[in-house]
Amino acid sequence: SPQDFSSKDKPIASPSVRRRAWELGLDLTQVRPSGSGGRIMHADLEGCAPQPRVLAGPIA
Amino acid sequence: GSADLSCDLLVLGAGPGGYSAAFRAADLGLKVIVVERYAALGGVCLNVGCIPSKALLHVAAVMDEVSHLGDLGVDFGAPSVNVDKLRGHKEKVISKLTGGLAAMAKMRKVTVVRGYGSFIDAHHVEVEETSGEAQAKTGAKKTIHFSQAIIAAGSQAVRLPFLPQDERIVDSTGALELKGTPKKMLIIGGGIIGLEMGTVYSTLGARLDVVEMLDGLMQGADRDLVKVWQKMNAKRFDNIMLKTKTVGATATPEGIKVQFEGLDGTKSEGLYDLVLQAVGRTPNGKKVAAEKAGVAVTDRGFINVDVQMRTNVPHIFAIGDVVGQPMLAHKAVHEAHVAAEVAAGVQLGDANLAKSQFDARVIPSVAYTDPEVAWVGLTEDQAKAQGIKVKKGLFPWTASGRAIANGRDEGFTKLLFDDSPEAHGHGKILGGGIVGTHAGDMIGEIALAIEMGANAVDIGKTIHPHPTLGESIGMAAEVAHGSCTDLPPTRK
Amino acid sequence: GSADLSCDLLVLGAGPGGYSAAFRAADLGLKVIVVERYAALGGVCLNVGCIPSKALLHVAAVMDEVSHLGDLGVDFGAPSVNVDKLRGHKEKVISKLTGGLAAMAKMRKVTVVRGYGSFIDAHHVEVEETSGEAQAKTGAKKTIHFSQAIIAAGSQAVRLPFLPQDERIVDSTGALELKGTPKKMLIIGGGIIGLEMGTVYSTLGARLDVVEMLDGLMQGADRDLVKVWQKMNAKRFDNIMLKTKTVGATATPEGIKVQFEGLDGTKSEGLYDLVLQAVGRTPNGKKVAAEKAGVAVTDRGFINVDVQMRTNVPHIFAIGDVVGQPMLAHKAVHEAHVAAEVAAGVQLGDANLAKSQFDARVIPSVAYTDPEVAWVGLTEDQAKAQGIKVKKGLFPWTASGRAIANGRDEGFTKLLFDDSPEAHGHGKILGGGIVGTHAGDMIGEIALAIEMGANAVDIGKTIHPHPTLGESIGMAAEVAHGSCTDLPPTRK
Ligand SMILES: Cc1cc2nc3c(=O)[nH]c(=O)nc-3n(C[C@H](O)[C@H](O)[C@H](O)COP(=O)(O)OP(=O)(O)OC[C@H]3O[C@@H](n4cnc5c(N)ncnc54)[C@H](O)[C@@H]3O)c2cc1C
Ligand SMILES: Cc1cc2nc3c(=O)[nH]c(=O)nc-3n(C[C@H](O)[C@H](O)[C@H](O)COP(=O)(O)OP(=O)(O)OC[C@H]3O[C@@H](n4cnc5c(N)ncnc54)[C@H](O)[C@@H]3O)c2cc1C
Repeated sequence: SPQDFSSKDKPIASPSVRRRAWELGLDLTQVRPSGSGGRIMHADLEGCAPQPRVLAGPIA
Repeated sequence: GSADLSCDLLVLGAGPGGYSAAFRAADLGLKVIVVERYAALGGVCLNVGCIPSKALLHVAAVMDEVSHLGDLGVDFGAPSVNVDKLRGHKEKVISKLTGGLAAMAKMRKVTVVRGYGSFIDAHHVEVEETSGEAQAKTGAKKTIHFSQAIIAAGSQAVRLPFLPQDERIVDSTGALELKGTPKKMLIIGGGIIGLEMGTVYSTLGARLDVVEMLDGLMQGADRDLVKVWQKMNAKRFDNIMLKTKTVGATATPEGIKVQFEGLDGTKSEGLYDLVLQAVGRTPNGKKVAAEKAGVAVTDRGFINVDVQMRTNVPHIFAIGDVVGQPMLAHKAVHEAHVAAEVAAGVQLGDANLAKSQFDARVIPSVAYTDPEVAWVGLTEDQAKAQGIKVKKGLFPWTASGRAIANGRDEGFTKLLFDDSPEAHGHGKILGGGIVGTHAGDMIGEIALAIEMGANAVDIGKTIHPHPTLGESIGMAAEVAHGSCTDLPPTRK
Repeated sequence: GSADLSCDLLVLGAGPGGYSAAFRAADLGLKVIVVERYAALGGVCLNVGCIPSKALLHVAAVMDEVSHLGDLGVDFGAPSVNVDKLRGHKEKVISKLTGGLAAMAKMRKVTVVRGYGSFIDAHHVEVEETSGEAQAKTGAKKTIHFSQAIIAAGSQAVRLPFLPQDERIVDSTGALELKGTPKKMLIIGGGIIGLEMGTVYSTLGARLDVVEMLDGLMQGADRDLVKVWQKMNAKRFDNIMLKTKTVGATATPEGIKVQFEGLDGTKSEGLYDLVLQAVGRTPNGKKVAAEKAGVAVTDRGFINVDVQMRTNVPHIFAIGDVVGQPMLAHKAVHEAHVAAEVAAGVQLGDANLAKSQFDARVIPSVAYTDPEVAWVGLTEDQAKAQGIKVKKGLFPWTASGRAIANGRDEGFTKLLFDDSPEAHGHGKILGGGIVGTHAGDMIGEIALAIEMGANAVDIGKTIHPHPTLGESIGMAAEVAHGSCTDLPPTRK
């Protein structure tokens, strides 16, 4: 199932930040969050270097 | 070989997955053909699923509501129910929506080819033309060439092999035909679909039995949510048979005789005017000759995909019920958009679109029973099973002014926050559930909170209007945070 | 001087503001006394406001719903309405809630002193004991010493001076008493309170006139939202008199004769069985002898406060209707928590608590009419007036499967996103509105989205369950983003 119940281990980032990160080829675990509660904000993505990133495996 | 038609993107199946993918791809500039065996677009959801069931459930909910209104000073007598007219209402709702889909397909210049589609190879589908209300084949055939394809063939109800062929034994599609109102109805399978249909028939006058192999109804939801539903609905049921298998059935003039066997070996029997099989749905993956295109299909008929909804053949995608659980329309639609975007991105050379992926953290579930039961993300049962430490905020609707004003204070709203040491007491929300009227309309806020990574302060400090049922979400967050003043103080 | 009682925190008034502040402060460890002139806690909201109005509106909504159910095949005859029983239901709802408040005050060891409170100086309040159903003074007096105080004295209905004293002329409190069902009712003032009460009386059989000085009903909400409500409710009204003043009235045996004058000078007259004055509420700031404590009160009776809810006298706070618009219970509660936290922080030396401040971005508004109208944050009218560039996403419920299934597709959901150049097309949500059934239960999601700084992708990519009315929020975001596939394509 694509539901991600274990997301507690994931960086805190909204859908649009996540989307922008993958467009930029960024790994969110490598981005330093500036938002309250450790949230990664759009501005945090600026100037980050893209990392080689693998798409996750099969989800279904 | 030569093809009769050609397109950038072929979409096989016009359910919520298929039409959403086709429309999105067309909007992005692709030439799209949709192949659908039935006359109406919309698939299971619009024609024999989500929509007709809710049209009937709404009427049932109002009827149930009215039956309590006498206590409040407004006395309606017993209603006269015209089942034909009720069925007509349901049909009107469906055709309004399917008519809308057909019109929108036209506006988008999406070509709809009516017929049964099967892959011939990795770039061709053969369509056996169908006509009429169902899927009768005319004998005519067409070949369509595609650059990319999306398989959105959906699923169908599982049929128990030992049940006899009899018009008093139906699946959800048969039940939605609403041929009459049975006195005594058996629901095989205590999942959402069976319980929704049971609600409708029981409000129309049927007494219900339900038989379920597992140890509780409405699996997937936390037991505390289900308990509230069950208490409110106990009066509909004569027997709730848990941990029990249906082992045989015979059609007799008096009714369908059904045999049960408990996991503990006890045997029993019942006689029913209507038997609804609602034991699950099976994907249609094996019915499209996917192997001819090189697409792998699992033994159970599912098609595996990656986060971009690609099958093992990179230019062929699959979405919706055919790719796996949860089999829900809103999952299909979101997957559809991803597949369409990736396909368009590849075809049009748009790198950002081509990177699209399905990345929602959570997919909400709703049982549109009365009360509704809705949940999203982590459940308490899962937290326990997975050893995830959570802080719970639970707001009982007995303290909700609106629920009391509505005479419906049986519900509650519950939120679960990350309580791991790393969260330092500010953990973000991981899941939530609501049981009560309008639960399904409000669970979206909890889904948004999860996607945004909100914590209890974020939600609790968001001002929700008073007096609403929706404010129970803010209150539940305050409970987790320890700042709720609409409940008794927590013991220190 | 010597005092009969002493406390850390005195709260003057036990409405939503007062009791929430008292409870929060007690939970944080303060010794709290609440002074309230009436027997029941809960203030306007619970006793003669939010709650009783919604208890009646709910019954009205079900009655209206039932009147359409015949078209769907379920025919209830006309109901027999027992107004005494209906009033009894409303009373039961109120006492359930006020009883709960009294119990919770006890559990928290909050002392409730019944009586009319006035400041004597900056650390003392004198309470003239009251008794009975209303606020009759017994003559007994008590003096209470406090370290800090919160003024939560609320507001009361404005009374038009030229209206005669007659029991057929009422304010909202009188209308909620539901003494009978008039044939012909006038509502003076086309705001939410008047229109809610009008809805109840019209469903019970009254024909309505409404007179409003401004150029539209339900001021504050965008006109497109109001238009939908107005179209659905046109049948309730004989006359909607806009830009019109009520200039006089005389009580006659046949009814109340009321004179109107349009802004253009045209004069007219009407005869009514019941006249509801709903022209606004005025704060009770001038009635607590605040000046004796050194607290400044404006000419109109408001008490100005800072973001920590402090008046000009730093140890005296004010919250709720008495501090300003919007006069809404949920605003009062959130302000109450801030004041209580600051007071407790100061008293207990907790620096973090003492820093608490009211910093919600938005406060939602809801008209609990049928359909409901709800809005939060920036409106389109405001955006236009202030020159703020917004991108609008509007999802009409004619495309919502659930709304159609419910037979209620008149509504729509609209979101406004920042479209300034600096937003680079990813602007945050600034506001939103919903008109339709359950609107009030769903507007909280939009408030949360605004507080979290969500943009159209955040909301649109959050999976909302299908088929719900709530998914219209996700769809509206998709419309703004250009990715909605449940509507016709946007022309390019
Ligand atoms: C009674 C009932 C109630 C439900 N209620 C809800 C609900 O409230 N909410 C919710 O989210 N989900 C609900 N569901 C589930 C929902 O209907 C499905 O998840 C959804 O329809 C899946 O969409 P899909 O596009 O994957 O497939 P489907 O809707 O199954 O559509 C597949 C389409 O493909 C066509 N097709 C298949 N094979 C071929 C072929 N070879 N050639 C041509 N055409 C083909 C089919 O005719 C069909 O139109 C309900 C289901 C049922 C049965
Ligand atoms: C008909 C109607 C419907 C409404 N519906 C809604 C709604 O749906 N949603 C919403 O958010 N708001 C609604 N409101 C507004 C809402 O009731 C007020 O915003 C809310 O009650 C304000 O709370 P408060 O604590 O500031 O003051 P109040 O509720 O006015 O409470 C003030 C309390 O202080 C007491 N008091 C005042 N002076 C003294 C004194 N000197 N000594 C002792 N006691 C004193 C009063 O008796 C009262 O109990 C409605 C109002 C009306 C009239």
